Amino acid sequence: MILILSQSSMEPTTEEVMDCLEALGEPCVRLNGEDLDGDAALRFRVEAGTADLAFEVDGVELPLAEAGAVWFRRWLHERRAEISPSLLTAQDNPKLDYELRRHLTLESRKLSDFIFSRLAGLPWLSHPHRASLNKLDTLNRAAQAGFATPATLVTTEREALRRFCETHGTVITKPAGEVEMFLDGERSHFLFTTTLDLAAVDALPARFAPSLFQEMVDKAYELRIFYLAGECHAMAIFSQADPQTQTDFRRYNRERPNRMVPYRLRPPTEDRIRRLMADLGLETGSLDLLQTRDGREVFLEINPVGQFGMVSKPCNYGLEKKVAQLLMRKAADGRRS
Amino acid sequence: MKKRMERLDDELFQPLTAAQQRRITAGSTPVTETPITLRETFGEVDDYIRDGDNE
Amino acid sequence: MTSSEPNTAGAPREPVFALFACCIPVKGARRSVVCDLQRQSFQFIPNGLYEILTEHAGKSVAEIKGFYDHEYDEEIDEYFTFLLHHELGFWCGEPDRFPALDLDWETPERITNAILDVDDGSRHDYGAILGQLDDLGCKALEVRCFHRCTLNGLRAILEAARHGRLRSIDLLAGHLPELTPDALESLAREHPRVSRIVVHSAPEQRLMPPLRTGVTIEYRTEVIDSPRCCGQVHPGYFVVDFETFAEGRKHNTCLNRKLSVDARGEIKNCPSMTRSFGNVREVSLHSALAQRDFAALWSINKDQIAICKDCEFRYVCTDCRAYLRDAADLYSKPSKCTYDPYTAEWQPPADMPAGIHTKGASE
Amino acid sequence: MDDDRKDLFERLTPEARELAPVGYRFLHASPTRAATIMRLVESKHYRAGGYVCASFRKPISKCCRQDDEL
Repeated sequence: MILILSQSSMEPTTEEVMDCLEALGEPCVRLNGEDLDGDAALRFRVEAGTADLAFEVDGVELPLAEAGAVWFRRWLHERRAEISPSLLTAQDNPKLDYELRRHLTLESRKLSDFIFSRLAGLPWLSHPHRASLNKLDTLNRAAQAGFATPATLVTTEREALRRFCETHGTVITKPAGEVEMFLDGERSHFLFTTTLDLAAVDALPARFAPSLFQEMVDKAYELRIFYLAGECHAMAIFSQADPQTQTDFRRYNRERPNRMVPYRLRPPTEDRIRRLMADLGLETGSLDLLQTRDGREVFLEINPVGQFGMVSKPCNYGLEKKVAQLLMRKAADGRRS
Repeated sequence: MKKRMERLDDELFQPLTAAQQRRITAGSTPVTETPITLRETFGEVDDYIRDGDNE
Repeated sequence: MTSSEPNTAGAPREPVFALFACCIPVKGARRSVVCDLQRQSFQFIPNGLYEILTEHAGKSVAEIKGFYDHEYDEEIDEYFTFLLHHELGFWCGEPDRFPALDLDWETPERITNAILDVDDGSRHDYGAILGQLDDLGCKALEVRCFHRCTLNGLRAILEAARHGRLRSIDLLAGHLPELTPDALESLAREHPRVSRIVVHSAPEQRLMPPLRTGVTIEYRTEVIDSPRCCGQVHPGYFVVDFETFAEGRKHNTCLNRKLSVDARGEIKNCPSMTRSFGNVREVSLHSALAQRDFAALWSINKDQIAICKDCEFRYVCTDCRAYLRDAADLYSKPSKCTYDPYTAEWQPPADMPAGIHTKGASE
Repeated sequence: MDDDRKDLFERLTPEARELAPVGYRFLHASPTRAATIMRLVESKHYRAGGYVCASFRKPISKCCRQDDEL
């Protein structure tokens, strides 16, 4: 039996893995973050040295105890309390309102951590506590694993940035953490990768909040690689031809989507990826690399909860089935040990 | 036997007419951006996952 | 840049033209096409260009021109300009990094799509039928009401799909005044599984603009009152996408993993065929599916079908095995297709009065 | 800078501008609502509250004649 931790909405990949498990004859049970929010009746008991966990849906208890392996696919949108409208009837005290929301967020994280700790004895694929990497640390480790990496600078000083530009030419700025999308009513604001030439640098104030800059690498195409238990599944994304997606393929061009095709990595690159993922203690994840015009591969970043639908479908890699098979092997190994 | 090379502006190689092409099927509106890519790209890192720190 | 040793062994070779893996050439008797599976479209090309793209793949333009003794330099330049303009390929310095698309097709569902026919004599237990389709993993259903169907009649069918595994329901229903655009739009909103509604025998032809969710509602004047109307083959039914293209290599693009229940409840490959595998009131869909030759027709692909095997559309066209040009030959071309791949012309549509019923092939 | 992009940054208070990394000056605005709204339903089989619906990739039956003839 495979336990899938997921979200209850907009998860075609979760559902396809469930179909693959069914076709392979392996039962599974899905637990969604929303089950903490009322989708299920919940009962955690810690008494006289025993702790037990129960989720009941339509009067039937979810068979968590039968799980032989856990797949951490997603969980819940933790800050949902923070982005909902005010919690106070009279919206007179925004600071109090925020304190309440922040506490609700931390409360639900504590309960989630309790659930995860109860499952610690099982083999996992992906894990919430290893689901967030530090971009700068990863860049450093990638270089140690033998990857070419773009020169990176975090600074508050315009002068430091100018010197950096003088040596590396046009630079890009991007979040130190994740690409963010700010909902603003009818419009959304995206913190995509953006280029800065010397003129744009001069227009900045002498000091600013710590910001991350990187040399802009002249790319022929991008590589997105889904790594799963030692195997690399690579896809090339041709975002260069289209000015809209040149700096960040996420800025989708709906009329003529970027070309996405299977890519065969060179063996040395695959070895580097395996070394790096082992160093980070990750069994799965998505890596973003760039292929430069003069044929060099440059490492950009890793997303530990790698999305594979985006690579699996255009390249027909059947990754949903591969994930299902890996989970079954883990459950089988778990039973033997 | 080497193939004779025809010119592309020949009537034979012009696209089908719009009426002919109008797809009556599900595929009528090509889905260039499937729910997967939209959701996966942006929903890639939800907060819980991003926080990760378990102080 | 902390660079490691240069990745390309030696200087990168002179770039050669490479098709993107999702752009696949298909040869026809008189002309060929390049199928763009990602952007779901195709371009006609001369068979000469097909030869260049296949037999001379990976060669430089100069080598290709040389092979043809420089008789067609102009045409060859025109070809590559055309291919680049439509972004079907790119100049590639390392062709061995870009493998072809693996066209092995697999899906976990035992049944991917189903047809359920209804007429004024039908007494279907929708809950039972849809429940069994769910167990088989079916995700797409087309319900064809040949009679004039009421809103409540449609609602009863859609109710049975609530909470299930279906992701798409296409409805075909005979016209009644109550089936107004507003009524159908609210029906679609009430049941988001509905992807498409076609009202036949309508007083006037009308195609409504798609809803924000992409759902389309259409009124057609033609009368669709029996399975005999099925089997139409024309570009309106072409599909250019990876799954259908890959499935079409080794499977029948209409019948593969399809299960049908006709208006009388008989379980068939398709309602237009006469062979029944039992009535749904007595036999389960599972046991019908388990019968040895239920899947016999699933593997008849276009390369085995006369004339279709020479047609450039064979991997974008969905087949029909019920209405055949020669009813006695299971591998003959669909009778309702009017295209001649040897002259690349569409004959005027021979008006097939709906009454003529060609014997089901597997009788 | 075209007006779309300086919009959010301009609306930050002076203190907030000090806290915001340089990227906030270059936010890319675009309409929130995706071109097509996703159709979500409940599926008990998958324990999904928002099961994504989409039309099937190919025609299931083919009863309609070609349009330009009608």
